[in-house]
Amino acid sequence: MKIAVVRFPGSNCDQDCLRALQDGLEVDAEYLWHKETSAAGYDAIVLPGGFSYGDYLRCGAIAAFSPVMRAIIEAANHGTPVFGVCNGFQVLCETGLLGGALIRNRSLLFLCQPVVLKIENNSTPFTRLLNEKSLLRMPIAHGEGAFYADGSTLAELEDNGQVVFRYVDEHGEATSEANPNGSMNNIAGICNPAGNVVGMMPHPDRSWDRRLGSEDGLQLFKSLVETLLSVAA
Amino acid sequence: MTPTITPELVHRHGLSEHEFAGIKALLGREPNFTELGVFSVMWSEHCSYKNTRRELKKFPTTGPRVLVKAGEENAGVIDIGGGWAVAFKMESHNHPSAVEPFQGAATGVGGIIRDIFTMGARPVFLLNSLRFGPIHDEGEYGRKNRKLIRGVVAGIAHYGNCIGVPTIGGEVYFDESYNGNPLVNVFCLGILRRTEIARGAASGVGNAVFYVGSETGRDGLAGAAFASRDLTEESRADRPAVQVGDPFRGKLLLEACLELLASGAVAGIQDMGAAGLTCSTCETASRGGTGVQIDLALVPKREPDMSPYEILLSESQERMLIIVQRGKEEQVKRIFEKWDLPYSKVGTVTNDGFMRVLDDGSVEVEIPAKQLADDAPIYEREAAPPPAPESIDISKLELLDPKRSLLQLLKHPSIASKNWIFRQYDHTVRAGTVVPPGSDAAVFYVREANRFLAATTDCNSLYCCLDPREGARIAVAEAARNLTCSGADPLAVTDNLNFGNPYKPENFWQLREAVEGLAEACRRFGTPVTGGNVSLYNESPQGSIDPTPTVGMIGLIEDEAWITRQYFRDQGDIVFLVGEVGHEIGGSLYLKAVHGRKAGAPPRLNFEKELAVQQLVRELIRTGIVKSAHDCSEGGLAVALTESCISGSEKIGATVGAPDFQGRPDIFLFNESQSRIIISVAPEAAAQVESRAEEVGVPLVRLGEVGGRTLTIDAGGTSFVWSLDQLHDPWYFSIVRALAHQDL
Amino acid sequence: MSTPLIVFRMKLEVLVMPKRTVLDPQGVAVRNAVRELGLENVETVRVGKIIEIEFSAEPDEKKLNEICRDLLSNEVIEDYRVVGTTTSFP
Amino acid sequence: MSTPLIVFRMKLEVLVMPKRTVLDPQGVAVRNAVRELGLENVETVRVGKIIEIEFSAEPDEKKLNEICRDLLSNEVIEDYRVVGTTTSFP
Ligand SMILES: Nc1ncnc2c1ncn2[C@@H]1O[C@H](COP(=O)(O)OP(=O)(O)O)[C@@H](O)[C@H]1O
Ligand SMILES: [Mg+2]
Repeated sequence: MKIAVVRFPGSNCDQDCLRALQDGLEVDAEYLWHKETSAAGYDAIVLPGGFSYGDYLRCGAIAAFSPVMRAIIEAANHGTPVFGVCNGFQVLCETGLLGGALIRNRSLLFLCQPVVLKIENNSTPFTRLLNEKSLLRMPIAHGEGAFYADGSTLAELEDNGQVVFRYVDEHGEATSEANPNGSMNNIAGICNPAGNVVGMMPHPDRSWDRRLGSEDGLQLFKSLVETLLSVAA
Repeated sequence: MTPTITPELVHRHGLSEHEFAGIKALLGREPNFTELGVFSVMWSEHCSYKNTRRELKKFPTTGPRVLVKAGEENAGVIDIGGGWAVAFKMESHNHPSAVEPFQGAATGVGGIIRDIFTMGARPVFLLNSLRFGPIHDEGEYGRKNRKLIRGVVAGIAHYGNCIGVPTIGGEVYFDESYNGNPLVNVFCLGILRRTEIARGAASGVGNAVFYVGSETGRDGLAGAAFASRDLTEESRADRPAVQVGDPFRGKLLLEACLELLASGAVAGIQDMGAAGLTCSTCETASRGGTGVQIDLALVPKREPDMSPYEILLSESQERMLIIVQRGKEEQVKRIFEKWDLPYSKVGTVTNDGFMRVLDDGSVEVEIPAKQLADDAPIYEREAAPPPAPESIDISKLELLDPKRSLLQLLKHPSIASKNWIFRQYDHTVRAGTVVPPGSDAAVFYVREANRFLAATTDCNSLYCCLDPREGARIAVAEAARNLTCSGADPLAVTDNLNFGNPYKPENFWQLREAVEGLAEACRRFGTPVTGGNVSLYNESPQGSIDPTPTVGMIGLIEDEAWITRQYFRDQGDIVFLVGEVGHEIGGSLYLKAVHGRKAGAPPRLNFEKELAVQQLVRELIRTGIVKSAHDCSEGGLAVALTESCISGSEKIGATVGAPDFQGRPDIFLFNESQSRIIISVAPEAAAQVESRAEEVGVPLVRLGEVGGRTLTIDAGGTSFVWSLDQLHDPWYFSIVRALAHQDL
Repeated sequence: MSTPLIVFRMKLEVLVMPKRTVLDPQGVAVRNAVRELGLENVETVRVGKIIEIEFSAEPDEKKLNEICRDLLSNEVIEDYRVVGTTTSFP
Repeated sequence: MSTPLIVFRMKLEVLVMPKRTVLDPQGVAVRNAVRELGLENVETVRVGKIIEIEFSAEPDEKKLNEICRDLLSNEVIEDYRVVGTTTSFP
């Protein structure tokens, strides 16, 4: 089993993702350079956070056209699990692999703080070890993380169960106070209709180690590994 | 058309007649216009420290852990054990931030990060130390200050967040003396293997000199000279084109340089900071004992028709000079290309000791590099103490309602929560932040080295204004105390000396007093100064800023279990004050914020007492019994207790008092006597604390108990009760509310 | 049938652009991306802002200029221009 | 006297605006600030982008449109228009 962590120019959570996989789970993972034209040989692909191309123009917009993304889109369409975290989520939306878009936070400020997430869909490769409605704690760190979709896209996401994570309070309620950035329906992460492509704004790659105050993020990477093992078996 | 050299032109370059004579003697001829520009930046205060070098020599710079000393390279390097070392340094960007707060602060962050990776270290975290004028005022300055703080914070966030180095701590103070002249000091620490320190020397005659990074434009022309003048309305008008930071390029440059250094192809490396190409060429040659020859025609440029003068003095950001081992050029080019960075071979290392700059083949500049870089004239400025501050007669001080006074103090932005600021900084990237902003010191797990580091910046400039020597000593003590409270052993210091115009004798006196105070304290704490920065000419229309010798200190936490935070944790825990109740009210924030007086003698620091208190707290932490530790600083005991109650993720009350105290309650609550730490321990551990304190002869006061939904303090017989919400609201929202509404 | 209410609406656009002498890192990144995508003849790109403002009554011109200079743009690094609306976004 | 070199330069501006249906928090913030500063008659503000592009040769129109649609704007949240240059920034 081998997992790729893509490096775009300006990615800055590439190392955090790689370590979550290598140190947190001891699985085989390596960087995949943005200029590569093939994603063959990888069982799953992680698009890390950061500021690909400086977030210039729009977050993720320029990275969406990089050579490696063409290969990843094809792999995703063939069912390879693809996981976009933060900037990686923005890239996935820009490529159209995921619906909607991420716009400026309601406060107009970059926000770095812990959040509570509720699992709304535990059938994706990244959430299958978790119980539906269970709560996870991890940080966000973004300036443009407000999820937006037009009415029909939003309805479709909700109806198909494509909302994977929602911002909630301590009691699991999706209140407006628990919504850090103004995301529609408190959406923190979604998947494609097939469920193999998942994007989320919060950072599991910063909550996989006890020292960081939460290990909840590790559950998502563990789920992926579990999924890959069960496919292989 | 190059201008002819006239006395007027020399003067406009900030060079004295005497200095110009020195230049002619050194060259054996008149300099041309470009050379005059080169001398003017290299011999500016900013690059040469001509007015402060003598003073800086007073710092202790050696120690068993020091691998690279202050002044040797771009940043000092300290051994942290296990084969690992850290490079760290603080630098100011005050003047650029006054003119354009966003870009000024952003390029400050970019600059200090380059200083660190130039050493071969991977930058792992940032701190920032900021000063602004008041932000709650209605008037002209209030608006300006709000605009400045919004811009500065956004600028630091912009660069740090984008390049992916977490900003994990810092400090912010507000005082009228910074109206229109904010201080923006940024600190960066990087990690490297102790055997892999990179050097900024042009070694190996015949080696190629490469330029890599952004194209050179007309930005920040002669910014070093700009930083070496008073900031006046006129200087704002004739300011250089503003430097714009590009953290994206900065990130590519960082990764490319670290990859390059790991490849073994680099003989020397130097960032282009202040005085750009000029400084980097002559400094590398000087360090290498060699010469450097470059041709400006080969320099990548952003704008057409730039003159040699402009190219050499440009301060465009995100550029590096790299001396490449012979035969490794192709390897180096491949790495630059991989990272999509513009680069060019611009010259070679020579053996004649000259900095020689050609303009498309013809010699434009020819100056002995060593003399240019290191032999700027050195001055001893006149020093004279300012009038002594007004003294305080406590018996004449009106006794105001202490209950209200505490709320007023909590609302003062120097004390209020800085959440509006640090939420904008990515402090969790790199997955190493163990104690985020909001406790006494930040704690970071350096995964590469499997080490926990603590870091803090400190300076109470109110004390320094009233007594710069005492204020400086306290700045060091407080930094060490913050580290101690988080469970660390202090290791080393970087400092940033922010002062007014050194030609004013009282400013120079303040600087000297402060340096001597820092030096003495660093000796006493065994924390050598490994580098720093000087920023002079910090003047606003109302006069010089308060002297601000900012201290950045790092410490090491040997065992993860020792990591300690400032907030109370469990109901029923016993609260102790390690140290005495204290009485000194001079220079306190209480006097300033509540009584409107900046007066009195600041508290006195007694080193023996301070060291004993810190030693005891570190020792208790290591026995595993200490649940929280918090130092008493601005606002005294009452503010420290409040913070222990409300700064954690869960608020918890306390009931405390000192039965033996007799006197005014405001003195009890708000005095700022030094050498005091509040700790909490489980009830069963209380006796151990008491007996150990007695054994080592450290005064200890059993203050009371954690628990409940109020903070209740008995101050000399009168009891004061605040609900936790009542305390939390002004403290948490003061800065948020001041800045929530956009104004001009 | 009711007569339609006539509502005064005036639309202005404030165009803000980084000064030519100032580095525009965003412009550089966009230029490189556009070239990669096949428009090799792109020489320079600059990225600025449009602020579209609708008024319900004629604004005070002096005030408007002040706001453009101090709030909507940053004279240290940007130039601005006010134009009657030239675009017709929905 | 040498004849001046004639250099082909063509300037386009791509104007990108958030769709009316998309919440534009920046527009709202600017509107509030402008009102507070004394232009009370401001009804709505939207903040968009101008991308000024200079070509050294006529660009391929199809390609250009593709790039405007796919890279320079995001049709989920934005509308765009290409105009010959209308502004005259230095
Ligand atoms: N306040 C100070 N204390 C100790 N060393 C200092 C201080 N200020 C400057 N230095 C040292 O002087 C040297 C040159 O200053 P530096 O700030 O590196 O110049 P540059 O801005 O060109 O990088 C550095 O090694 C720096 O650490
Ligand atoms: Mg330097």
